[in-house]
Amino acid sequence: MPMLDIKNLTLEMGSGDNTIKALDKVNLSVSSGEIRALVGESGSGKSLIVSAICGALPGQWHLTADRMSWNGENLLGMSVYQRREVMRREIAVVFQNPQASLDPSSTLGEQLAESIPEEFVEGSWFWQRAQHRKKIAISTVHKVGIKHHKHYLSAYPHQIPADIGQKFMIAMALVSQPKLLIADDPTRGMEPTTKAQILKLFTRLNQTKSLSILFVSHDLLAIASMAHSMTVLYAGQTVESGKMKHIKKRPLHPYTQALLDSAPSFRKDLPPKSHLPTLGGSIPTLQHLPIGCRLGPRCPRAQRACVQKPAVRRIHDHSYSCHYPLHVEKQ
Amino acid sequence: MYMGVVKRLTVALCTALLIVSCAKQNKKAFYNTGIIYCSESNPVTFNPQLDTSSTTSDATSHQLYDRLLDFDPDSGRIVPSLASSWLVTNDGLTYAFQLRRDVKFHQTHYFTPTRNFNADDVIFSINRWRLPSHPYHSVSGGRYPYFESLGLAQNIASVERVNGYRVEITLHRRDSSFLANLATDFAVILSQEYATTLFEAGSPSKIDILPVGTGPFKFESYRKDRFIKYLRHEDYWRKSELRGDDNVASSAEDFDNRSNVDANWQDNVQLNGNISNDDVTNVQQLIFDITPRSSLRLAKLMTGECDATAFPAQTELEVIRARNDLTLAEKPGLNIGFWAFNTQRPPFDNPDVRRALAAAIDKNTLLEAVYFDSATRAKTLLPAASWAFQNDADDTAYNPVLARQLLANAGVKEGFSMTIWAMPVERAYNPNATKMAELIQRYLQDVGIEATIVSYDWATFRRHLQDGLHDSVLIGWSADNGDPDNFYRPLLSCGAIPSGTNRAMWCDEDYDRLLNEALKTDDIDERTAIYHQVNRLLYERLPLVPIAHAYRYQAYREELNGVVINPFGGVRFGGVEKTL
Amino acid sequence: MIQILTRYCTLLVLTLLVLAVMSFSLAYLFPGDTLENLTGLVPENEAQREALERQFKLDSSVVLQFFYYLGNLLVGDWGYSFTSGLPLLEEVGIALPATIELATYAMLMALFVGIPLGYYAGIRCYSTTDHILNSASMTTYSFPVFWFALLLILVFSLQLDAAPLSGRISLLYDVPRVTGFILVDVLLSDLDNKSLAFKDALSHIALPTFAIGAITTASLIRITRRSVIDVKHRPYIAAAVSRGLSSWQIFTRHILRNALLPILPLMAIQITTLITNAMIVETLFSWPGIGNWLIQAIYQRDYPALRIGMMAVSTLVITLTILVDLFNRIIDPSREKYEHAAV
Amino acid sequence: MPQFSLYEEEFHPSPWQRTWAAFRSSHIAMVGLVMLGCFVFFALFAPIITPYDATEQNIDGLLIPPSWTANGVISHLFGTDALGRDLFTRIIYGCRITLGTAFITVVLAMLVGVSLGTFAGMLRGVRSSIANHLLDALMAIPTLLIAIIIVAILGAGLLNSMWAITLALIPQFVHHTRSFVRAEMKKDYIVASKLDGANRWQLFVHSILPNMIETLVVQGTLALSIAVIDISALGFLNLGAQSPLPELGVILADGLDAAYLAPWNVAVPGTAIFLMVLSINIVGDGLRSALRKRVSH
Repeated sequence: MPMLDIKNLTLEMGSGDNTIKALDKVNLSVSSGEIRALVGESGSGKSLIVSAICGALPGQWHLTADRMSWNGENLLGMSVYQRREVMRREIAVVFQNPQASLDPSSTLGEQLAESIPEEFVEGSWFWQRAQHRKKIAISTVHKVGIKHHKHYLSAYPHQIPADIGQKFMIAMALVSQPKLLIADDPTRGMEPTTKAQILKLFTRLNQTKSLSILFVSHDLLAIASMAHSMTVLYAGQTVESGKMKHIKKRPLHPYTQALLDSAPSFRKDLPPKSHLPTLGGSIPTLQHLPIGCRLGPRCPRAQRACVQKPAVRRIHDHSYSCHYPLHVEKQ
Repeated sequence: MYMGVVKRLTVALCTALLIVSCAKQNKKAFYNTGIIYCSESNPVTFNPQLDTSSTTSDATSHQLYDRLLDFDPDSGRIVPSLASSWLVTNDGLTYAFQLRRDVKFHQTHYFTPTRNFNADDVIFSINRWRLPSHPYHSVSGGRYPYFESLGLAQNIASVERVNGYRVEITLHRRDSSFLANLATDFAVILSQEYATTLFEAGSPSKIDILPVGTGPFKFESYRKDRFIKYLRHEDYWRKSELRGDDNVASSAEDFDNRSNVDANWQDNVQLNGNISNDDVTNVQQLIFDITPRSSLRLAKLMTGECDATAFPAQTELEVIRARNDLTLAEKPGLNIGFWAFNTQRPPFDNPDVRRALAAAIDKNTLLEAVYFDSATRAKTLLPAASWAFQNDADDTAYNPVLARQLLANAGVKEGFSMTIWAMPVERAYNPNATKMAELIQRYLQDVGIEATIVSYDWATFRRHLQDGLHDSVLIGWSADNGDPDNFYRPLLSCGAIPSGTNRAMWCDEDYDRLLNEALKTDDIDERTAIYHQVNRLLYERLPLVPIAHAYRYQAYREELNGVVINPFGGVRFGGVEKTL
Repeated sequence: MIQILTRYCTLLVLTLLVLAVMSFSLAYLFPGDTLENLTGLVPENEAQREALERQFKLDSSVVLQFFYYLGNLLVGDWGYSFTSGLPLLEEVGIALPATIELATYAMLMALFVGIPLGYYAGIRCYSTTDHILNSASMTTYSFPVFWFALLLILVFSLQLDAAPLSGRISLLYDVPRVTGFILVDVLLSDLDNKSLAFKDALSHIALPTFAIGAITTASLIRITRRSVIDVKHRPYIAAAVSRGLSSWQIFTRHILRNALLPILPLMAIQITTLITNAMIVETLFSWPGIGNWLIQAIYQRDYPALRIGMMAVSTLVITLTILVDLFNRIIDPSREKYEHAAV
Repeated sequence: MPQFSLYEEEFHPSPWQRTWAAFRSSHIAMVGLVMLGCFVFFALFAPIITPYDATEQNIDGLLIPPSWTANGVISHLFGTDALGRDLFTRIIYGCRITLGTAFITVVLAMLVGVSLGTFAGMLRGVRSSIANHLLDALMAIPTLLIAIIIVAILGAGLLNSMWAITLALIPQFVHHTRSFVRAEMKKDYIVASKLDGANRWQLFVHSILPNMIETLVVQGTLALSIAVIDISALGFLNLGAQSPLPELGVILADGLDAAYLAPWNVAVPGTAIFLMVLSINIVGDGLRSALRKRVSH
C-alpha cells in the first residue's frame, strides 16, 4: 500500500477548444520509507505534478485523476481545510531555487518559525511560546547542518548563499515532521560539492527518520545512487516506472534507454572519443504535442501503431507504456 | 507656544465631533449677516478719483464713500447726499453747498477719526485732483482720468470754505454738467484728517490702499484676485438721518438767510430731496468675491456662494430668467461698445482706411453673436436713453466691395496685417470682446487683411493701451452721468488722450470746439443741435466704429431685498437686506 | 543607516542646488528686465535702478550674483510679486499649504481606498468583482482631470446643490491662519460659529479632493492589483501554500508586505501626478493654492512669482519624492543588494 | 542532427504574432483598438470627413443643439458653438490636432529619451550615478510646471506646449531605457556579441533595440495618453493652443463660456478627450497583458 498513489492524472490548460493536456494520464506512487526519483527533461511536467500534489495549481486549470490518494484518503475530494492540514503536517516540499522560494521581505528565522505547527510549541504565554519556537528553530537548523544559527536566523534571503538557502528550505520542510518530503529539483544550478552535501543530507534523513522522499530531477546521475525506485516522464506522459536497479539494468522504453545512454557513467562499455548516442529532434513545445505516444516522432523504433497512445503494461512492479519495448520479445 | 497649540488642538478635536453632529442652529441667522457680491475683476485702487474703470467704482464709490450729490436711481435727477442743499448763482459760475452735520468717517483698524465730516474734507477731496501743487496730487501717480478728460480742474477757479459746513466753488466758464459731474462715482469725498495723519507718518499713498470714507461700509481687508472684505459702518449717517430731520431743517435755514441777502442766487434750492434709505440693515459684512469668469460667477450665484453678481454674460440671461431663486434686473444702459482705431499710427491716420474697415464688418452680426440681441445697434456714441439721441444719424453699412476699393485707394496692400486688441474682461457694453475680435478677424480676412488678436490681463491691457501700442481695440464706455458730454468728451477729445480714455488717440480741433460750445448753454435744443453736428463730424472722420448700446443687467438671489440698479453704472449695497 | 541618511541628504542638497541654479537662470531667460525678474522690484528711475543693481550684485560676475541670490533664498528674501507687490515668501506661504492640504487629503483618500481595493482585486483576480473594479479604475484613470472636475461641479454643485464650488471656506468666515490647513485652522480658531465654519470648510474641500483623489485612487488600484498578482505568482507564495499556511496567513505574512514594496517607488510618481492634478483642479474650484497662483501669475506675466513658484513646487515635489525613496530604502531589506550591484 | 525536418507542418509564430494573438483574444482590448483606430482615421482624414471648415463661422446658426435633440438639425451632428462653427467638424479637427501633436510629442520624446537612456545605461561609475539621480529628480517636476515656465519664456502656443510636454516625457523614457539597457547589458547574449567583437553601436542596434521595441511601444502608449491629457489640459488652461485653433481642450474651454445655454459644447469635446484617452489606455493595457502572457508562457 503506497502512501501517495496517483493514477491517470490529467491536467488540461487553456480554455474552450484550445486545451492542451500538459499532463496526460500520469501514474506515480511513493511507498513509505522509499526514495522515489521522478525524472524527465525540463518541461516534461515534473513541477506540475508537484504543484498538483500540493494543490497549488491556478484555479483555471483543469485537473482530473482516476485516483489521487494520500494514505488512502482522496486528495481531490478533500475540503480546502483538510487538504491544507495534510500539507501542513504530512507532506513537505522543497523547491528548486531556494532564493526565490523564500520571502525576500522577512528574515529566515521568522519564516522558519511560522512553519512550526502550533501543537509543537509549549508554553502558555506568548513570550514563552516565542522562546520555545526559537528553540525548535535552532535545533532544526542544526539538524540540517547549519552551525551559525545566530547569524543566519536573522538574515534576509538575499544575504545568504544558495546552499544555506536550500538547507533552510529543508529545515522548514522538516520542522513539521512530515511523512513525505517532495524535493523538486533541489540541487538545480548548485556547485557539485554543495550538491553532494544536500544529497547526503537527504539520504541521511531517509535512513535515520525513515522519511519518504519524492525526488524530482532531470539529473539522472545525481539520484541514481540514492533513489530506490524511479519514474520517467516525457512530455507529460509517464514512460516507465520501476525499481531503480531494474531500470538501470534493463530499461524497457526507448526514451529511458536514451536517457541512460546519454549519461556516460552508466555506460562502462563506451569506447573513448566515440559519439554519445542521442535521440534526434528536440522536445516538442506544449502547443505542438504530437498525438499518440508523444515520443513518436523522435523514437527510433516508432511504427504506425505509435499514433495510438500505448497502454500501460506491467512486468512485476516494473511498468512501461510502449508499443515496441526493448528487451521484450513480441508475443 | 507649541504646547499651547497642541493643547488647543486636542480640545478642538474633541469638540469637532460634537460640532459636526449638532450644527443646525443659527445657520440662517449667520448667513444673513453677510452679502457676497461676485465681482469680475480687481479694483485698480480704492480711490475712484484715480480710475475710470467700473470695477474700481463698483467696488469703492458707493460702498466706501459718499459724494456731495447723488443721482436718484429711478429718475436720474440730482439729489442731496453729503451736501444737504445747494445754491447756484444766476450766472451759473458759483455754487454754494451746505454740508450735512454729524457725518462720521470710518473707524478702522488703521485709523480712528477724531472729528466729523466738514468743509475741509470737501476742499481736500476736490483740491487733490484740481491743484497740481497740492501735496497729495502726485500721490499714487497723479492722474485723475475722469476729471482730466473733462477738463474740470481747469474750469474751477476756486474752492472756498465759507464756514465749517459751507463750501463755495467758483467756475471760469459756465458748465451745465457741473453738478452732474459732482454726483458721479468719481467725485467722492475723502477724509482730510486721515490724509494729514498719513502725510505726517510719511506714507501718503496708503490713502488709496487703506481707504477711509463716510460710506455705508468700511474697509477691512483685500486680497488681490480673491476678495475684498468690508464691514458695516456702524455710525453711517443715513441711519441717524431717519431718526431726526433737524439737521436738514437747520441747514435749509442757513440757505434761506443767504438767499435773502444776495439776489444773485438762483432760486433752485434743493431741500430734503428724497434720500434713499441706505441704512445698513442686518448686514454686517460685504464681501466682493473676485471671479473673472462669468460662467463661474453664475455658478456661484446658483449655488448661493454669491448673493449677487456683476455682468452676467448674455448667454446666461435666459438661464437666470428661468430660475425662480434668481432675479434678473434689467435697465437700458448708458453705455457704448465700439471699435477704436489708433489714429496716430499709419495707415489708421487715414480716414478712408478707417471707413474701409468700418464697411468691412457687419454690425448686426456682431450684435447677434456677441450680445445675443440684448443690445441695440449703435449709430453714434449716444444711446437712445440720452436726451441728445439722434435717431436719423448716419451709420456705416456692411459693404466689403467698398471696403476693398477704399483700401486699395489708400494704398493698403492685400495681406496687410494689423492687431485687434480685445479687452480681457466682460463689460455690459462688450460681454465677450475676444469673440467679437474673432468675428471681425474673419470679416477682415475677406477684405484681405490679416488680423491678430491681442489680449493681456486687464491692468496690463490698459497700460499698454495708454502707451498706444495697439492698432485697434474693442472696448467701450459706461457713462458716469446722463449728460452727452460724458460720452463725447472723455472718449474722443484731445484732453482725453493723456488721461487714457481716448482709445483712438484722436485729437480734432473742430470736435473739441463744438463740445465746448455745447457746454456754454443750458438750452437743451441748442445743445442737441450742436451734438448732431458732432455726430456728422464723427461719421465723416470715423475715429471709432460705434457698435452697440447694451442693456445693463444685474443678477441676484431672491434673498436680497432692496437691490437697485444704477443706470450710470455702479452697484450699491447700502440698504440691501438679506433673508434666507 | 547614517551612511544612507548622508547619501540622501547630499542628493537632496545637490538637487535643490540645481533647482536654485535653474530658478536663478530663469531671471535671465524670462523676457523683460533681469533685475525686475530677479527681485520683483520695479525701479522708478535710473539712480534707483543702479542702487538696486549694486544691492543685488548685478554689476558683478554671474557666479557672485548667484551666491548672493542663494543667500537671499535661504534667508527668506524671495523678492516681490509684480501684481500684488507683496513679498513672495508670504504669498507662497499662503498658497503652498492650501495645495498641500488638498493633496494630502486626496492622497489619504487614494491610500485608504485605492490600496485596499487594489488588494481585494488582486486577491480575487479574474473574478467579477475584479473585472468591475478594474474597468472602473481604468475608466476613472482615463478622465482628463479638468473635465472630471467640471462634471463634479455640474452634478454636485449645480444640479444637487450639495457642495459649493469655489474657495476653501465661505468668505463670511474670518479664519486666522495658524497652520495653513483650513480644517485645522477652523478647529483652532475662536470663531463663534465654529461648527458652521467647520462644516462649511468640509463641504468646500469635498469636491476638489474627490476630483484629484479619484484619479490617483484609480491608478493606485491598478498598481496595487498588478503588484499583488505578481507577488501571488512568486515561488515563495507557492512554497508557503505547500507548507500548508492558511490563505489569511499567506496574505498577511507574505503578500501584504511584498506587494507594498514595489508600490512605494511608484507612489513617488503618483505624487507628481497628484500635484499636477491639484494645480489644474485648483483653477476650476478657485482654490487659493499654488497651482491657481502660478496660473494667475502666468496670465499676468508675473515673472518673479513664476520663478519662486517653480522653485517652491519643485522643491516640495522633489523633497517628497526623495523622502518616499528614503522610506522605501529603509523598509525594503533587499534594496541594498541592487544598489551595491548597480553602483 | 536529423537530416529532415520532423515538424514541417508546425507553425512557429514570431514573438510579434504571438503578442498579437494574445492581444486579439481580449475583447475589451479589441474594442479599444477599434476605437483608437477610429480616432486615428479621424485624425488622418479630417478634411475628407468633415462637412465644414473648422474655423468657418456661421452667423445664422449660433448654438444649434445636437442633432438628436428636438431642435437639432442633421446638418450639424453635434450642433454648433457660440460662433456658429460646426462642432462635429471642430471635434474631428480637434482629434487631428490633439492626437497628432500628442503622437509627434511622444515620438520626439522617445527618440531623445531612448538615445539618452542608452547612453546613460552603457555608462558606468560615478557619471552614471549622477545622471541617474538627476534624472530621477527631474522626473519629479510636474508637467504643468515645465509648461508654465516654457510658456513664460517663449509665450503661449501649441508648439511651445509641445516642447513642454516633450521635455516632461523625456525623463521617463530615459529612465525606462536606462534600466532596460543596464539589465540587458548583463545578459549572456550581450556578452556573447561583445566577445564577437561588436562595438557599442552594433550592440545597441542588433541586440538591445530589437528586444526593447515591444516595451517601448507599451511605454509609448502610456506616454501617448499622458500627452493627450496634458496637451488638452494646457489648451484648456489657455497655456497651450490658442483659440480659434480647434484643439479639444481649447474647444472645451471655449464651450465653457456658453455652458449653461449650450451644455453640449462642454460635453462633446470632454467626451472626445475621455474616449481618446480611454481607448489609448485600453490598447496599452491590452498590449501589456498580452506581452506579459507571452513572456510567462
